[in-house]
Amino acid sequence: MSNTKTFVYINRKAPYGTVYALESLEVVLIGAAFEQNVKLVFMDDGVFQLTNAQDPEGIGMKNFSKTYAALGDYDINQIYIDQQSLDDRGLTIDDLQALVYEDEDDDWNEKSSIHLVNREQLSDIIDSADVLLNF
Amino acid sequence: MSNTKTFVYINRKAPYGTVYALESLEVVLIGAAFEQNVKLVFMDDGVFQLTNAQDPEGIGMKNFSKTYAALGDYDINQIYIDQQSLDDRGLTIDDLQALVYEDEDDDWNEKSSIHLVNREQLSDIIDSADVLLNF
Amino acid sequence: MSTLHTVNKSAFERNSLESCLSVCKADASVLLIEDAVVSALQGTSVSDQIKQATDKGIKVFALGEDIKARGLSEKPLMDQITLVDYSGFVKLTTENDRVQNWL
Amino acid sequence: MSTLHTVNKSAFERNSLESCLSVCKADASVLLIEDAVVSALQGTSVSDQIKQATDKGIKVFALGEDIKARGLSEKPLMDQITLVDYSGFVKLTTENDRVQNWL
Amino acid sequence: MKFTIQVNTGPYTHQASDSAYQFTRAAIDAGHDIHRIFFYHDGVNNATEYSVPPQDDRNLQQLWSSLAAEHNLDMIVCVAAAQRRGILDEGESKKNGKSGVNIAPGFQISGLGQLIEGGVQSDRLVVFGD
Amino acid sequence: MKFTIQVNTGPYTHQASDSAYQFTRAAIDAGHDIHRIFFYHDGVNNATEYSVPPQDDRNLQQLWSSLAAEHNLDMIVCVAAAQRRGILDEGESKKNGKSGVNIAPGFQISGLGQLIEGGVQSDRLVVFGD
Repeated sequence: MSNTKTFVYINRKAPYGTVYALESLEVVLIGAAFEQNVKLVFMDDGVFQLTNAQDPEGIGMKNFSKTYAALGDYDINQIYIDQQSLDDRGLTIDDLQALVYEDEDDDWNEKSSIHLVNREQLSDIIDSADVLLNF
Repeated sequence: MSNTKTFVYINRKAPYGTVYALESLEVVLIGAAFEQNVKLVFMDDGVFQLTNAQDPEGIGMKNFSKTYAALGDYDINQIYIDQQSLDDRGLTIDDLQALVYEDEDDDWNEKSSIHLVNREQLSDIIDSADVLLNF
Repeated sequence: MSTLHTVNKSAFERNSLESCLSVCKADASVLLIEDAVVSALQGTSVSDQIKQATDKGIKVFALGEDIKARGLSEKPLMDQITLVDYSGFVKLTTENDRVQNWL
Repeated sequence: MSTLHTVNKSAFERNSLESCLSVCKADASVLLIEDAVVSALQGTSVSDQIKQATDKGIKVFALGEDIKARGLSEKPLMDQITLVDYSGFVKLTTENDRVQNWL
Repeated sequence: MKFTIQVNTGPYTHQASDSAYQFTRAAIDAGHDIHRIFFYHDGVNNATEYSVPPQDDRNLQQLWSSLAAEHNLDMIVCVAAAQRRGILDEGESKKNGKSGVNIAPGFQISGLGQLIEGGVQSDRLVVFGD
Repeated sequence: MKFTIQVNTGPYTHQASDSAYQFTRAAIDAGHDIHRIFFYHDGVNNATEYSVPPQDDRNLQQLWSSLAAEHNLDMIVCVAAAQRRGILDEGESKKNGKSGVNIAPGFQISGLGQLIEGGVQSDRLVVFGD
């Protein structure tokens, strides 16, 4: 385990307006092969990355939002969403995708990967990181 | 005069952090040859473009701020600075370069090109434009 | 002699909508495009800013294609905001006398 | 186990300094670089935000080279802010345990 | 009406280049005249013929080049911005001793004066950028 | 200490590329080890050998290439980002039927895994971007 580090991805931008959401997801998926301890944070406009019913056909782009649902299969199940960012934007957790994983330690029961957090908890998550990636 | 239009340049970014200030100035200087009616607005972080004593040697860039002093020679003498942007940033007009021109209609007396304006005056300037360029 | 203002950045992230509204005349139109469309949702921390503008007579629009892309087409938008598509965007640029793009 | 936060955008233009300070622990350090250095001036609309942070124990630094570039080296900076150069920047990254870059 | 469109960002990173493309198409569909499309700042990167986006993604350079061919559009890449960012036509490549040429069909390198001229000649200037 | 540096913006438009360069030099001067410099997003545009900035301006591509040569730096350009943005090495150029090669000396195209590996192997990851 000496080479296992905690990677924290901080996602702060809305999708489609910039490529960061998409290129962050590409890093997360590639990174999964390295079997590190991975946490994903969505805060500020980053919470829009997880909205239901994205449909960018009218702006000529492809919809990559379905890929988030696959994160659980890659053992990425520590997903933290900043409650205040939702509140400021008139969103609730029901506006976002329900991301789940199957818990191998609990008879493969399906569990939610999503944790709603406040800013104090976010600062704990940041301080738990060995490596912080920002998008 | 049928082909004379009013060009208003709105400068809203600090210099050096992005190239927009420099590339805006390049447009203004090239544009001078077209003998249009030109107005320059500095608002938001754009007011930092005109600070005295810029010295970007330590960040490896060249100092282009001296070029603003040449605007008067290109008959560009309608320069509007947003007072509220200065106030918000702890700046006064004395922190900025004194930009002047020689008034050919008044025995070539040297006059200030700079006008401090409020937001209401800014909206008049925007509405006086045929063409708005944003940097 | 009215002006169309476009804003393309989220008002939660940048000051461009605020700066735009501070210099809008009562006959101006404001069009939210790209990431700025997120500012059109009801009940956000920037709703009051937009309401104050529309109370003054300023018309505020949002680009439907960008709303839809971001998965917000079923969320209620502010009553004060009118949806347009790209052809409506083009029409707004012709119905006003000039375009001010807040980048 | 402290964190160094870097902020590179003007707090007058973006929300990144505000977001940063909202998740800073009392032992954190914040370094203002690039356009963010303009937030270090005295008597601005963001000075209170920075003062509240330093009152909590957070240390705030600004990169001298970027201050100088923008013509602000003779303007008074907030007393709470310490100037560093690039070698000081490197030192801050080693004295803290990790770096969080607010982009 | 006569439009000049200014594009300030490269493809993919910011949506501005996509927005400019969609707007231009809609303006053409509405019967308007596109006097010029001017690529400035990172916008010059729309003109690189070397880009190879994923198969299932849009190819902005090709979209621009096709639109230009179809509607005989005047697409100008600012020479100073192009030099800084590595967009070369035959002449610039030879002049600077570079090994290749990467400007795509339909794009032409010219000066900033073309932007001002676009503003003078057009009824509307619409700018897309970061 | 061992550093990995990530660069997210192209040269000239944003200062981030300059800042990353200055930081890297300062870290080397302080005796630290640069494990890798990883160019992602528009950062891949730092690697274009075709850029010709004005004589009195800095040439960021050359600064990076020289620094790499002098200190034997591992400078990696993300392959997916490079493909989208038109940065080609010999292999990519041939594979995609392009007419030239524009990657500058000292830069190498490789995968995103190199960024993660940098994070795993280094004591610090420092990111410069927009």
